Amino acid sequence: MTETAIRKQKMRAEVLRHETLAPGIRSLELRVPELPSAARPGQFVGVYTGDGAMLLPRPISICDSGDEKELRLVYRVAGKGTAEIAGLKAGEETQILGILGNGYPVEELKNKRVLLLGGGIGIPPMLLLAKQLSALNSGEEKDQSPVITVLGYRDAQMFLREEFEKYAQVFIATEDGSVGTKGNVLTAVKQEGIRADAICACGPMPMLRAVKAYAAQEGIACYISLEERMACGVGACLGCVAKTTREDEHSHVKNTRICTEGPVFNAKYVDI
Amino acid sequence: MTETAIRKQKMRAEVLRHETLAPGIRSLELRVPELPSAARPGQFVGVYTGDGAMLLPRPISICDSGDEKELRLVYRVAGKGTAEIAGLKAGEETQILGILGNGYPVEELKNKRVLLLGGGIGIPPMLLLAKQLSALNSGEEKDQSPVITVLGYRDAQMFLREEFEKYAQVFIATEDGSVGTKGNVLTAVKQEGIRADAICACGPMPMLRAVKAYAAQEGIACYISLEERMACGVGACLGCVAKTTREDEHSHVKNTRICTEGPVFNAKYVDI
Amino acid sequence: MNTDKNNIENMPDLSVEIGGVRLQNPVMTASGTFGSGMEYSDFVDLSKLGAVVTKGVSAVPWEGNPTPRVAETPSGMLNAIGLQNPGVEVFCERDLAFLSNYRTKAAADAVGDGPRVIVNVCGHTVEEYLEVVERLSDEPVDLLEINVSCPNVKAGAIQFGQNADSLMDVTQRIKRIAKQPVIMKLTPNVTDIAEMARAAEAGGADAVSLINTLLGMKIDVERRTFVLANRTGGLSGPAIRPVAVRMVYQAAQAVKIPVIGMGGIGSAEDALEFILAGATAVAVGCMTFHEPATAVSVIDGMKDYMIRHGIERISDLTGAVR
Amino acid sequence: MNTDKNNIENMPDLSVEIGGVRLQNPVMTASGTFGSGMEYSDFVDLSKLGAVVTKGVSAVPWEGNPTPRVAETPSGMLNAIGLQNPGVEVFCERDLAFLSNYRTKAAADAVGDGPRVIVNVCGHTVEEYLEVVERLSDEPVDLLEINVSCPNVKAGAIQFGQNADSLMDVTQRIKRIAKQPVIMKLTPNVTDIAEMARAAEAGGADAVSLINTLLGMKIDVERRTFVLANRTGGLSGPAIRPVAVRMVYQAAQAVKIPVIGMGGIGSAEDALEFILAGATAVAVGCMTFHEPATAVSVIDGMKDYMIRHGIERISDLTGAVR
Ligand SMILES: Cc1cc2nc3c(=O)[nH]c(=O)nc-3n(C[C@H](O)[C@H](O)[C@H](O)COP(=O)(O)OP(=O)(O)OC[C@H]3O[C@@H](n4cnc5c(N)ncnc54)[C@H](O)[C@@H]3O)c2cc1C
Ligand SMILES: Cc1cc2nc3c(=O)[nH]c(=O)nc-3n(C[C@H](O)[C@H](O)[C@H](O)COP(=O)(O)OP(=O)(O)OC[C@H]3O[C@@H](n4cnc5c(N)ncnc54)[C@H](O)[C@@H]3O)c2cc1C
Ligand SMILES: Cc1cc2nc3c(=O)[nH]c(=O)nc-3n(C[C@H](O)[C@H](O)[C@H](O)COP(=O)(O)O)c2cc1C
Ligand SMILES: Cc1cc2nc3c(=O)[nH]c(=O)nc-3n(C[C@H](O)[C@H](O)[C@H](O)COP(=O)(O)O)c2cc1C
Ligand code: FES
Ligand code: FES
Repeated sequence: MTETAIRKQKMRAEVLRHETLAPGIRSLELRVPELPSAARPGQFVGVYTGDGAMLLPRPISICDSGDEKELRLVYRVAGKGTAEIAGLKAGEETQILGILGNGYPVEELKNKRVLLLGGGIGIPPMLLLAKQLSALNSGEEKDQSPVITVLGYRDAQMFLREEFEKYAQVFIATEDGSVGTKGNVLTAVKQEGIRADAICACGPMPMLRAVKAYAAQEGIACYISLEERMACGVGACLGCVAKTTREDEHSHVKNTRICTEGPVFNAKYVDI
Repeated sequence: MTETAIRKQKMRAEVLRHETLAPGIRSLELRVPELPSAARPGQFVGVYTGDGAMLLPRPISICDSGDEKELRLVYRVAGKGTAEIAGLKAGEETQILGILGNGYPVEELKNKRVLLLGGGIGIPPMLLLAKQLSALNSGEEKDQSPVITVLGYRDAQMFLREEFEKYAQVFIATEDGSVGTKGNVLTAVKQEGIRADAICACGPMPMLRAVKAYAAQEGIACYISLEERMACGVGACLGCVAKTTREDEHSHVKNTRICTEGPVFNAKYVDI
Repeated sequence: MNTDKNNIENMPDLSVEIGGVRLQNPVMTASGTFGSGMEYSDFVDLSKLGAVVTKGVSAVPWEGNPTPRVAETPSGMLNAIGLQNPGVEVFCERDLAFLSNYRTKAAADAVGDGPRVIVNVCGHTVEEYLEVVERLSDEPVDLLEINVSCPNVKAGAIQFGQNADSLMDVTQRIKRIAKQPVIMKLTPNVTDIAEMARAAEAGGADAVSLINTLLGMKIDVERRTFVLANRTGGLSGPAIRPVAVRMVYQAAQAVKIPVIGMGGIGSAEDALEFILAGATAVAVGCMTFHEPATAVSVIDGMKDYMIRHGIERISDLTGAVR
Repeated sequence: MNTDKNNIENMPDLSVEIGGVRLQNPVMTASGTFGSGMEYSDFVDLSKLGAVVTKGVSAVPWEGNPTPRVAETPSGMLNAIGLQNPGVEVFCERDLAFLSNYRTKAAADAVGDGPRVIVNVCGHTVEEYLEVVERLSDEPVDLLEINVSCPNVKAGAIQFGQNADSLMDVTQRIKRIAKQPVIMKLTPNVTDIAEMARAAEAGGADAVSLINTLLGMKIDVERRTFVLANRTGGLSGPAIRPVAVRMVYQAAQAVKIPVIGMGGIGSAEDALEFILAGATAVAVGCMTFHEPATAVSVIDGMKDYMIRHGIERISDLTGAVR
């Protein structure tokens, strides 16, 4: 075995920009000189904190990926690790592990009428997906099959909304009804009578369960991104499994690794 | 008991300047808004690292103390903690515990011919001592009883030398003989025929043992600053004891707390 | 509902009872990390604490171990102090006198109970424990904590705590003569902590406290020596908190007497982990070295938590997660 | 002197021997933290390792525990994977086949021994262990590591490792049928680790490895639940290193067979602590999650240390601090 086999590593990343989008929601733009490959929507990286007491990388989805090895992550300050990460300043360095996970099946979705559903902190990964789908769809289909996005927020403290409007038709749902439909993303889908050939969703578990049920009922393809506590992020520790509806190739039991076989799954094969 | 009883605390400190004086030797100037009192030479502070895995404060002597609640620490990058501290930049904040320990008996040394011996990283605390002694000694005595300092370095990579020259007559000893006397501080004392009424010393243990023996032989007062691993820094954990030649007031065994009864001791009462 | 909430905001009830003694709140200092309170009285208002637990006290002065006695480890520290102490006589005259002032003053000012005084007792033999316990009979001491778990003293001590039979025996003999309620302090260096807690209960203990330190070692690879002169030392700090919480949970499931939990507590959240796992009270140990005001901020944070979650009595949270 | 130094610089001898098997260097991966090597082969060159130790393998596929299975703790982590694995059949076909490539390749390229393959074996009953051991007899496996110390599986397993008699018994029964040398993996959740090491030796073990994880627990105080679905989990990482070094020291003093040390190793310095305390080899566990290249940098750092200190054979350092 030679060094050439090494395709992934823990990488240095330079902070280009770091700003607050809404209360507790931060946008972190990184330049990653050794980025091994282009990012697919739905993939994630592990972000390390600078604190020696916190060993594990924090899984954060890729929200956007520009040229020149740039990555953008949008995250919620949820606990100690993200609070530590939130203190990074432009010009400083951090370390990330990646790129991890599989991502949404963008090629399969080409020229389909795709509905993107993002709830809360599940919104960020949808941005790169909207961008790539929109770029992929060619002239005519673009108008006939626009990328439709429904974004669900708690209240009027929205984030990333304008950026979605560049690539997609955008609907809003808020829990308190202050903007758009009062309710969750599915309330908006039903109220607006949105129809699609496929759904891609990311958000809290109750939303994903409802979306899975809705897609099954409508008989359309549905891809959802799952979350679980992770240790290694690369498939080695078996920390992050999801129950599957059939025995999978790797585990030979009905458990699949979210960090490796996921985080994006065809909803019908996971038991959530 | 009321809040007024609280006289010490863990304090915020702002980094004013942080620079390298010699390879591995850093000078850290801090502004400490809540500094409880003026610093005495030989006293120290506990410096915390920003890393959550390192719980204990690093004891560092006060090298200088200006007006307006400023402290200067000069330290050697010795391990993980000091390496972390070395990364602090001007404008950033850190936390310190203090002011800790007793310090040299400056008042008792007034108008005496005092010899200050600093070896290696034992040099920094001698600076504030030289400054205060020099300020204390009045006109005539100042000339008759100058503060004499012998600084011992490994080689020509010296630090703080010029600053001592403001307050004291300075002799140099280097282990490799590249500057001043070849040997240690005592070699220089003997070679230069320096005589004094009292000695104040700080440096590695072999040097302190030799200085203690020399002072005993010469029959002069001798104050030495001891080092030991510390946990609390305030006298509570009994981690940092030194053997004494008599039972001390606090322990009722022949152990005395370096952080509280010291770090400066009359050499004749400690068993080193 | 609103009035309820207001009541709680005015004063959530933090008081707890151990061996019939009421503590104004469940937060103590862990033995050996707070001297006898004197040293930290410059930093924190002792009268706010639930109790001050003193450094271990023996019948005669103990020298302790040679230095180095402490070493830092990842998110923790090792210590091998070896129970240095001036002996029970000096302790009564000086340290107890100092602590009593806080009780007298609290009573006079009618500001609450003031901190309870818990004396940690150590010895090489059962007889030595008994001597200290007897000497403290008529002193202003609220509770006794018997350290049968110090890993840093060669003879005796920890062996009592690593064998259920001898633990029960020493507990019984102490209980027979003790005037104050007795807390047995357990070592985590055992296969089955529940068995030890049961042995203490069977011996008549009024409470158990745990955990003492985990036996550890650090080696200086550059000098090729042990870092501690004693070779081994006791590991404490946040590093061991998950072990401590687990053991408190297991002990609380095993006995009916109150459990006092400790091991790496640095915040109210940490302390609540122990209480939810089954502890009636908690102690802050070496995190005081990291931040002298830790114990006080644990109390304040606990109060905030209770208000936020609408909890009237802290004792309602004891063992609430099962 | 100069020539000596040059020799060392050219190649300090890192090789060690365990149960008659020569390892090119003393650094392995700890079971369960490296899959079967496949996952990390994107990150590190497996052929540099002393050995790859696989995730625990049982006779039939195991589902493992419900999630959450992992939680971070100060300078450590808890896991309660519950030994999920696809069973020994799939393991032989897929994982062993993958690992064998490295041996074949190393031999072909004549670049050294390549990594040894150590299979970690688990079971609920002695019979289940025996079944796996038997199945592996003719597979390309260099050594067996018997996990009698997993704290996360309800039935059996750890109980073998917490009782000296049953540990000796299971060791004997495995040794009777094993074709490969046998390493017994010990749990730290015992009162006396030396006794356990002696029991394994008495049962005929070729080596012991330690420590497996310390049983721990974490509680989510906001939700008032256990963080892990399994309630308790195994604590690993730098947090436990002082406990692990101490136990390796005690075990090495107690037995003549080689000791493999692990627990929180993240650097060459950490690894050398274990070796100086008495370990013949070491394993890197969850620090690989922090930095996938940890094991390789431990090897490199060890080499540097040997050159710097003029040490020809790493085995000269085993137990050098006493
Ligand atoms: C595949 C994937 C993609 C994600 N993408 C995003 C994203 O784009 N933006 C975003 O804000 N969040 C995202 N999350 C959630 C994010 O990982 C957690 O909010 C974060 O790890 C919390 O870390 P903390 O240290 O602040 O919280 P703490 O609670 O202090 O963390 C303690 C430990 O638990 C883990 N943890 C806590 N919450 C979660 C969680 N919800 N999921 C997984 N691990 C958790 C942490 O990683 C850490 O190991 C994603 C999670 C996964 C699994
Ligand atoms: C009263 C006193 C005054 C001091 N003044 C100075 C000074 O002015 N300048 C200076 O450079 N150094 C001074 N030292 C030494 C300084 O404290 C250590 O060099 C420093 O703690 C090393 O920390 P580290 O994390 O880099 O090393 P590490 O070896 O990683 O530290 C590990 C642990 O050991 C402790 N430790 C390591 N070496 C020492 C030591 N020599 N003395 C005490 N504790 C140690 C650390 O504080 C820490 O808790 C003083 C020590 C004492 C006791
Ligand atoms: C420096 C030090 C000294 C200690 N001395 C004693 C003691 O005298 N008696 C005792 O029962 N426990 C002693 N302990 C143990 C603590 O009381 C406590 O049980 C342990 O440190 C775990 O708590 P922590 O992690 O919060 O420190 C000592 C601990 C430390 C760190
Ligand atoms: C996620 C995880 C899974 C583990 N699985 C196993 C296992 O299957 N078999 C085993 O013997 N030990 C297992 N262990 C224990 C490790 O091999 C090792 O003994 C322990 O983690 C201490 O080393 P560390 O602190 O370097 O991680 C596991 C540890 C972790 C963190
Ligand atoms: S996080 Fe380790 S397998 Fe997914
Ligand atoms: S460091 Fe605690 S008594 Fe000195």
